[in-house]
Amino acid sequence: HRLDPRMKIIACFWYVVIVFLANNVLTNVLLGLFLLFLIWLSKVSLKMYWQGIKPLMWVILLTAAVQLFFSTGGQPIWQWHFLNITSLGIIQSIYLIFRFAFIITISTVLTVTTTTLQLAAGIESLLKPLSYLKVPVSQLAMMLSIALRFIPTIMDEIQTIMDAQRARGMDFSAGNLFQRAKRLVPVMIPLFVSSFKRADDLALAMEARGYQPGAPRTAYRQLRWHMNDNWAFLTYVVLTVALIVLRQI
Amino acid sequence: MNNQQKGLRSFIFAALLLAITVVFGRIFIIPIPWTHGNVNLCDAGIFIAAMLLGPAYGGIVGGFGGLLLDLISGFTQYAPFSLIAHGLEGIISGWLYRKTSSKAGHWLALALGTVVMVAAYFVADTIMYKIAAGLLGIGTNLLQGIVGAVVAMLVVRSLKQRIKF
Amino acid sequence: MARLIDGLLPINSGEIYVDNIPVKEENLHAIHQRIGFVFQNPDNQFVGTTVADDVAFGLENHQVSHEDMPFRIKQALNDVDMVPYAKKEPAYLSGGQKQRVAIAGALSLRPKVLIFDEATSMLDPEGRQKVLKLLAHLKVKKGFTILAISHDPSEAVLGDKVILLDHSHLVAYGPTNQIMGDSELLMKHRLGLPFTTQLKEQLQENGITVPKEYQSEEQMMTWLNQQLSSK
Amino acid sequence: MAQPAVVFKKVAYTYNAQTAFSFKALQDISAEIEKGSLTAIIGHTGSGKSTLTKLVDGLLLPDHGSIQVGNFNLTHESGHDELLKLHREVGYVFQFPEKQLFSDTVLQDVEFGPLNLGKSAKEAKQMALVALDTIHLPADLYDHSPFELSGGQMRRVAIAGVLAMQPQILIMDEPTAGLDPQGQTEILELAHSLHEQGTTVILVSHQMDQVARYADTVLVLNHGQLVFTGTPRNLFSQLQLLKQAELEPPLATAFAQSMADQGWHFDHLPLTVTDLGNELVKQLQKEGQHE
Repeated sequence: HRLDPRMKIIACFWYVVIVFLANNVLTNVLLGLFLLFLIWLSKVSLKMYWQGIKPLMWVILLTAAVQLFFSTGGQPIWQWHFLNITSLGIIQSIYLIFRFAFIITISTVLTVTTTTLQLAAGIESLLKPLSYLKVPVSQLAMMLSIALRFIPTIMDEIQTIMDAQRARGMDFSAGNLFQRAKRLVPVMIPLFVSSFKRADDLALAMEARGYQPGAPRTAYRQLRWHMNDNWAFLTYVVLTVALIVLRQI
Repeated sequence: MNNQQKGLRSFIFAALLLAITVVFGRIFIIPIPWTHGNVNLCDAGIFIAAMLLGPAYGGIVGGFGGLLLDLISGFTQYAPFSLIAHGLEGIISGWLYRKTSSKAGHWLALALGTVVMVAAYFVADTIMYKIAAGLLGIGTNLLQGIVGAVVAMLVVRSLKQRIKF
Repeated sequence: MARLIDGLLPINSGEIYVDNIPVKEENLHAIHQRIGFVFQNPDNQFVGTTVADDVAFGLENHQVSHEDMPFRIKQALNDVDMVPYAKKEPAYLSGGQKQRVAIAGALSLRPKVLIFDEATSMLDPEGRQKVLKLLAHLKVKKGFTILAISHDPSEAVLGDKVILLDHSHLVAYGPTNQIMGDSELLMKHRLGLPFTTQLKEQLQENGITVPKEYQSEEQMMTWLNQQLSSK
Repeated sequence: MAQPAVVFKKVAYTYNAQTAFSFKALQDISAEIEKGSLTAIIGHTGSGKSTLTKLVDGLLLPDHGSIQVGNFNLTHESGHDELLKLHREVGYVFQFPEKQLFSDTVLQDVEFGPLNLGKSAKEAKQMALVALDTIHLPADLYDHSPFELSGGQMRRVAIAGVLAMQPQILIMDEPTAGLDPQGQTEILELAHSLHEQGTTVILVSHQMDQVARYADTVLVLNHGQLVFTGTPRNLFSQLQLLKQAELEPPLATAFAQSMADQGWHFDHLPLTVTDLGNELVKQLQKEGQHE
């Protein structure tokens, strides 16, 4: 997947939207095949995708079960008090499982083929039209970029503070949900205090290097829209049209 | 320090809170006994941002924190919904928090922020899947919001004396 | 004081000129361009997500065109010997490497004056040595005016001139060998003594007369050799 | 032979084992740290110093081998409860420890450790007061927010937070980093006096002058391997070994070495300025008497 991150983000959401067009066997098969094609392109093992679905398995099954027992219509097959299973219910819950699987997998395709950095650049670029609504997009983008830059630093910092408090006898894994959450307070306070100091330092350093919020800036990184992106776009148009036609059958 | 410099500092502090919110969502994950689910503390980060920096930055930290968290964790399908759900959470709690100085009022601000977030996810799940999935999400989302609010209140109480704007 | 020079703090009274430009609100952009600032904490001045992006940050602020950037970034990284790291993220760099990137960021804007605000105090000895070597190189080979703030006497002796501040007053200003050899002055202002000055203190206590001005280790050794042979 | 406080037996530790980023931080370390000693652990950045000390406090568990700390025997199977007890025996002062302060007052922060150990409020306060007394903080600051103190004071309060737990073994990871010369001396003198009162002190440092002056034993790590154990005097006479471990000798030693290269004679290389000064005085005066 060597596409422009913008195309990838659009493609991902486009797919999520067209998943709702699927209402019969053919459309589901078509979506499934297309997804398999993308998985093949991504050159990432199927196991990785299964990892994405696994943690949500129980939500999927529970939702499908509710769908199965409570839907009406079609041939009744089994009935007990208010619970009943109908042929339509079975089909609908199978489609529902597919819908979950498709949506989760396409989102995994995006994350495994794109670095966070590219994603952020893509988001920034997709936000650009908002500047016509007087939204300070370039400042938002700067915030996103600083946040991404400091995520690893903050992870390290939390690790160190937690180690230090553990060495002072703190036990982070004891107690119920609320007690455990409260035990994180001695980690959070030093973290916020040092982040505030960090903000102070960074503000000074950025000012010294000529940063003025809202002032025009040039860009070092620029995204390029390639021919491949056009082809991908076209593929999606074809896929969408095919789905609309097939759902009539 | 002049006003412009203070503005820049708040702006960068907000960016760091955004990073913190994402990290909280990734590493402060507490499993809930009796279910297979867990809650994370990203809401604590959002509430703290909303309380310290107000509705605008609260909304940005919430919205983009939720968005980035979903992108990094591989829940891309939720990303646009998180932008709205957590964004509204930050805006509403930040806005109401500034309206009052009473303790009850502050709790109410966070409570309403939580309710809006939970409602937004309910709508999202219902649109994407079925109403059943939406109902299933209410429990964990609500719990996560409440835990986040409690932690945020504790942290902000002592931070207020130390962080001067 | 360094922050006043770069206009990062407002001046209460008096005037400061940098390159004949008065430091005032309306000139700040020009001042920032003429002064490269390197701060103490390597992590709190690294803005970009990668080394190249970080160097680009200043260029973007000063609206250098997109086409000119790659060359200027490469040149600046070359000056600090960090070209192979251009695509690295800061999490993979040591403190000393981050400081060198900060210096590259300053150099890319082609400043006249470089200010180092305790830029080595958080580094390990290896990183510190590299930064100090680079500093000397920039002064001698590239002709920069360098202002280095430090509380480490072993760094203070590297300069040509020393300004000694205590409790916001200027207490001494003069050539390095005069100030850094004056153990009385340094002790009075709660500063550590450079190594050779410490050694001379030790000798003096034992009744050996020593010259008053500061000597580098080499000078001291020559002097000791003379002492020995003259006896 | 005094009883050892810590014994490493064939210890190995790898970060991120089984991933692409795995990194062997320590390999096959066997060593003893004597009870009541002031032992310095030195090595260039990334040599495994901090990993070694984290193992002593059970913050990391070894992949292979075992570490005996007092009555505890730590292996990769050591349990959670055992580690909680270990934290009572071992105090760990992290680098920039002032970054872990969080309470509203100095006293509360220092009480945090004892309270975690299950002490009563009264006992905890007593322990905190003793620790604060050790670090010579003026008593009128006890009720202040720790964030109002100077950098050096904050550092000392954070150290008091560890001392309040009355550890048998105290680990200090570069405790002087970022302090001015005066603050550095204060901290080192504190470490020295604790050592004299019988605490085993483990000092991680990259400042050789400190090591030469304060430590009685040195462990040198290089790329995760132990390359030297012995006295500072012994270590700093082996310039070749230092160079291999990418370490600089103390200033006085280096200075004396270059003088020796120019024909001066030293019976053994001096470690501190005082040593060197005395030696030079002796030689200069001796030469004088010959005339």
